[in-house]
Order: sequence, then structure tokens, then C-alpha cells
Amino acid sequence: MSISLSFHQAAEVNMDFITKKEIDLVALLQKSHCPSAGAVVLFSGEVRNHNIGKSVRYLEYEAHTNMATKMIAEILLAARNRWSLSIAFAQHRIGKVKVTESAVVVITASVHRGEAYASNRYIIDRIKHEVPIWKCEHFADGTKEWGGNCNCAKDTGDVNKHLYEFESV
Amino acid sequence: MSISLSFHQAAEVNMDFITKKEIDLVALLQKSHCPSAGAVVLFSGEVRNHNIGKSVRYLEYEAHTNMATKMIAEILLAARNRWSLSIAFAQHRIGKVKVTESAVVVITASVHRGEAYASNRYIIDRIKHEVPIWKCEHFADGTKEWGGNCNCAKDTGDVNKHLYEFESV
Amino acid sequence: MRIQVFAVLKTFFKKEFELKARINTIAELRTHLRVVNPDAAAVLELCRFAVQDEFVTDQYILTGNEHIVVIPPSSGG
Amino acid sequence: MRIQVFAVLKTFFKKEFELKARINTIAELRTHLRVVNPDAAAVLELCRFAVQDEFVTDQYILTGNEHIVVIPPSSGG
Repeated sequence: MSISLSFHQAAEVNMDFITKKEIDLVALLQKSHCPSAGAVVLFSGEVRNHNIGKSVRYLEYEAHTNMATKMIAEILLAARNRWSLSIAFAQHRIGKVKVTESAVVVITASVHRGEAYASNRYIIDRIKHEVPIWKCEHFADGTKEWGGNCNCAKDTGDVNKHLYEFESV
Repeated sequence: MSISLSFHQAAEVNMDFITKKEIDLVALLQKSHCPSAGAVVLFSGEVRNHNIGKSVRYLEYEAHTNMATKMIAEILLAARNRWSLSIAFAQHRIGKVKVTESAVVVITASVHRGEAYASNRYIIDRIKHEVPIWKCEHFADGTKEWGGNCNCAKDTGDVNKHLYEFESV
Repeated sequence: MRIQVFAVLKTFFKKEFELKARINTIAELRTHLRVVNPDAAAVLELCRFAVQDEFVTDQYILTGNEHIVVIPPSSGG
Repeated sequence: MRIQVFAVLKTFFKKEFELKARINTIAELRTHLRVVNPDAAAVLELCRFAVQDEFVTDQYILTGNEHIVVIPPSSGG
């Protein structure tokens, strides 16, 4: 599912917020230069070869694509308005993702650098806590485990209330 | 001047911290994936078409290349040690830089995203405040003006004491 | 009502199934699923529910014709 | 001693020049440059000085054979 976002030229390239294909960091970065922006920040969340002491073979991501797409669009719009961004874009991959490959990318651009960093962090934190996307780790020993990274409800007592890192920095 | 930094594979590509050539963001990003890192942050400081209400034609950067190179190496090493980074790299362009072109790039990679963002901000803030690099703005009206962005001495009373944004976030 | 589950919940339930029992609210549905499969109790406590792809609260009233999605804690990124 | 200036200082001084005057410290050099060119006074107050490419303080003692770099506030990025 695609949504047209005029504030990123990637609109014409590949605008799926959720994609089964490899994330094309290079194509996205090349499209992220804007005459009015002085700062571009690109975050890439990549698959590590280890987690909690275990060797990782690959990850597998699953999403509720329809809900996830709508939520990412809302998060990008909120970020864009809050920090007057020139560019706000995010893409999350689903399916099997190998070590060193990108599972998620966030790109922000703004007049000054403070806004580009802050909004980038805001977007990735909200995606990780709120958007219906899940990770299954496949370990070298043949075992697998579904992640449940958002533990906020244990502290907030409400599955809809989250504790964001971007608020604590 | 080149320095070999084994913690970035770009060592083999283009390791000048100060360069007269166009910054090759794509080549640098492509070299920035590391099996042990889960987070990569790339910051690109780009030339805007406006500043303090004036239309900008292009910028011209000058550096004390020898001192700047040594200082950037020290800053990268400090960041790498403080946040246990897999990758810490920065490159600043000198000479004429046109609107939307990158004047400076900083790339960091770490196990978790918090460190990649924080160290990236630390590196760019220290480069901007401390490293002997200067910008001359060439405006559309034909005038030009040398920047003196680091005004910290006015508050700290010491040209060697700086107030960093990374400390306030 | 039609129930669709994701991620770790597929370990405990079929990916999608029809539920005929008389269930009046999301809170009752959460309890029902826990009773059907006690092993899923811990994760069900942390799940969000969506009806027609919109998040709903525990108080949401069900008529029986809904498509309900059970959403475990996010672990994207 | 040999003096090298950068950026905005090139508006006030030659890019590189020899200084024959008897100057004993960096503080004295700062004053000397201000006297030679009062228009540069404001920026000279904010400049750092380096001898042999290492930063030095105002108290640093000069012998007369140094290569001294006058460094205006950074404005990279």
C-alpha cells in the first residue's frame, strides 16, 4: 500500500512504508536533499549477529500492513508538523532480513540539525512502540523467539501508554 | 592528509577528514554496515538556499587542514571510546559548496540506537565548535560574509570553553 | 466474529478463526481467549485489540459481526 | 616569527607574514595585532592561537622563531 507524501521526493520512487523488498538506503538518501534544508539525518536499524548473548542467523518481521501503513503516515505527519520538517520518511521491511541488512530506515531533513535529530528519534521510537510490526529472531542453534520489545504497559499499566526514549533525552 | 582508522571500512575508500572533492554520501553509507551494529546514523550538513533572511548562492569553506585532520581524528576516537561504537567517521568539505550539496557528513554505528544518535550529535557539535574550519557565505546580492558561528566565548569567557548542544539534549 | 492474531499469538491460536460464543465486549473477548488457552494469558494481558483496523478499548461493545485483530506488543525496528 | 591567518582575518592581514617586533607572549601578540589593525580588535579577542599546529594559551612564551597560526571562531558544518 502506498501513500503519496509530497514532502519527500521518494514519493516517485518507492513509497511503501511497509515493504517486502530490500530497503534501498542509497536511493532514499539520494532523494533526500532539499534546497531549504541544512540538515539531513538518516537512521538505519540493521540486523545484528547477536542478541542477549545468542548468535543470530536472521530475523523475520511480520506486520499488520494496513494498520502499520496508516500509523506510520500519521507519525510522519505529526513529526513534520511539530518540527517543520522538509522531509520525513520511514520504511520498515517485513519477511526475512539477514545480518547487516536494514530492517527499518527513517530520514528527516530540516533547516537546523537539532530538529532533524530530534524528529528522527521521535519517529523511530513511536514506530518501535506503537506500530503493529513484530520480529522473530532465528538463532544459530536452530531455536526461534518472537520479540515483545514494548514493555511499557508493565510500568504504565496501560497497553496504549508508552515511555519513549525521545522524551528522556 | 589521510589517517587509517580500522573501525571504518571506508578506510580503504576515502579517508580524508578534510576533502576538496564532493562528499560521496552513498559510498560512505554503503561501507557503514557492520555485523555487530544494530543502528547506523548518518548526518549530512548541507548548504541551504537561505540564511538569516538572505538568499544564498553558495558557501566557501576554508580549513587549517593539518590541525583539522588531527582534531577530527581525536574527536572520533573520543566518541568511539565513550559509546563503544563500531563505526565513527566524519568528513568535511572545503572550497566552494553549492546549495543541496553536503558540506559535512558524520556516520556512527553501535549496538543500540541511543548511542548512535548521541555520538553522532557529539561529533558534529565538537567539529562545529572546535575544529579550525570556516565558512564564507556568498549571497545572491553579490555580498559575502565570513561566519563566526562559535560564540561560546561570549558566555564562557574563554575561547577554549564551549557550550555544546549535545549536552543539553 | 472473526478473530485474526499475529506474531507470537500464532503459537497459541490459529492465524484466523471464527468465534461463535456470545461475547459482548473486548474485555470479555480477552478473558475468553485466556480461558481457551491459558498458556497465552501473559501475552494476552499486553495485547491491544482493533476492530475494523482501528484500536478499541476494553469497554468496546461487540455485536458479533466484527473483524477483530489481536495485537501483541510491538517489536519492530 | 611567522604569522599565518585564516578566514575573516584575511580581510585585515596578509594571509602569511613575518613579524620582526619583540613579542614575548601570545597575549602580547594579540595586543600587537590589535594595535596594528584596530578594525580586527573584536575578532582577535575571540581568536585562538596555535604554535607548531598545537593550541597555546595567552601565557605561552615566544622565542621569535615560531610559526604561529591565528584561528578565528570555528564556523564549519
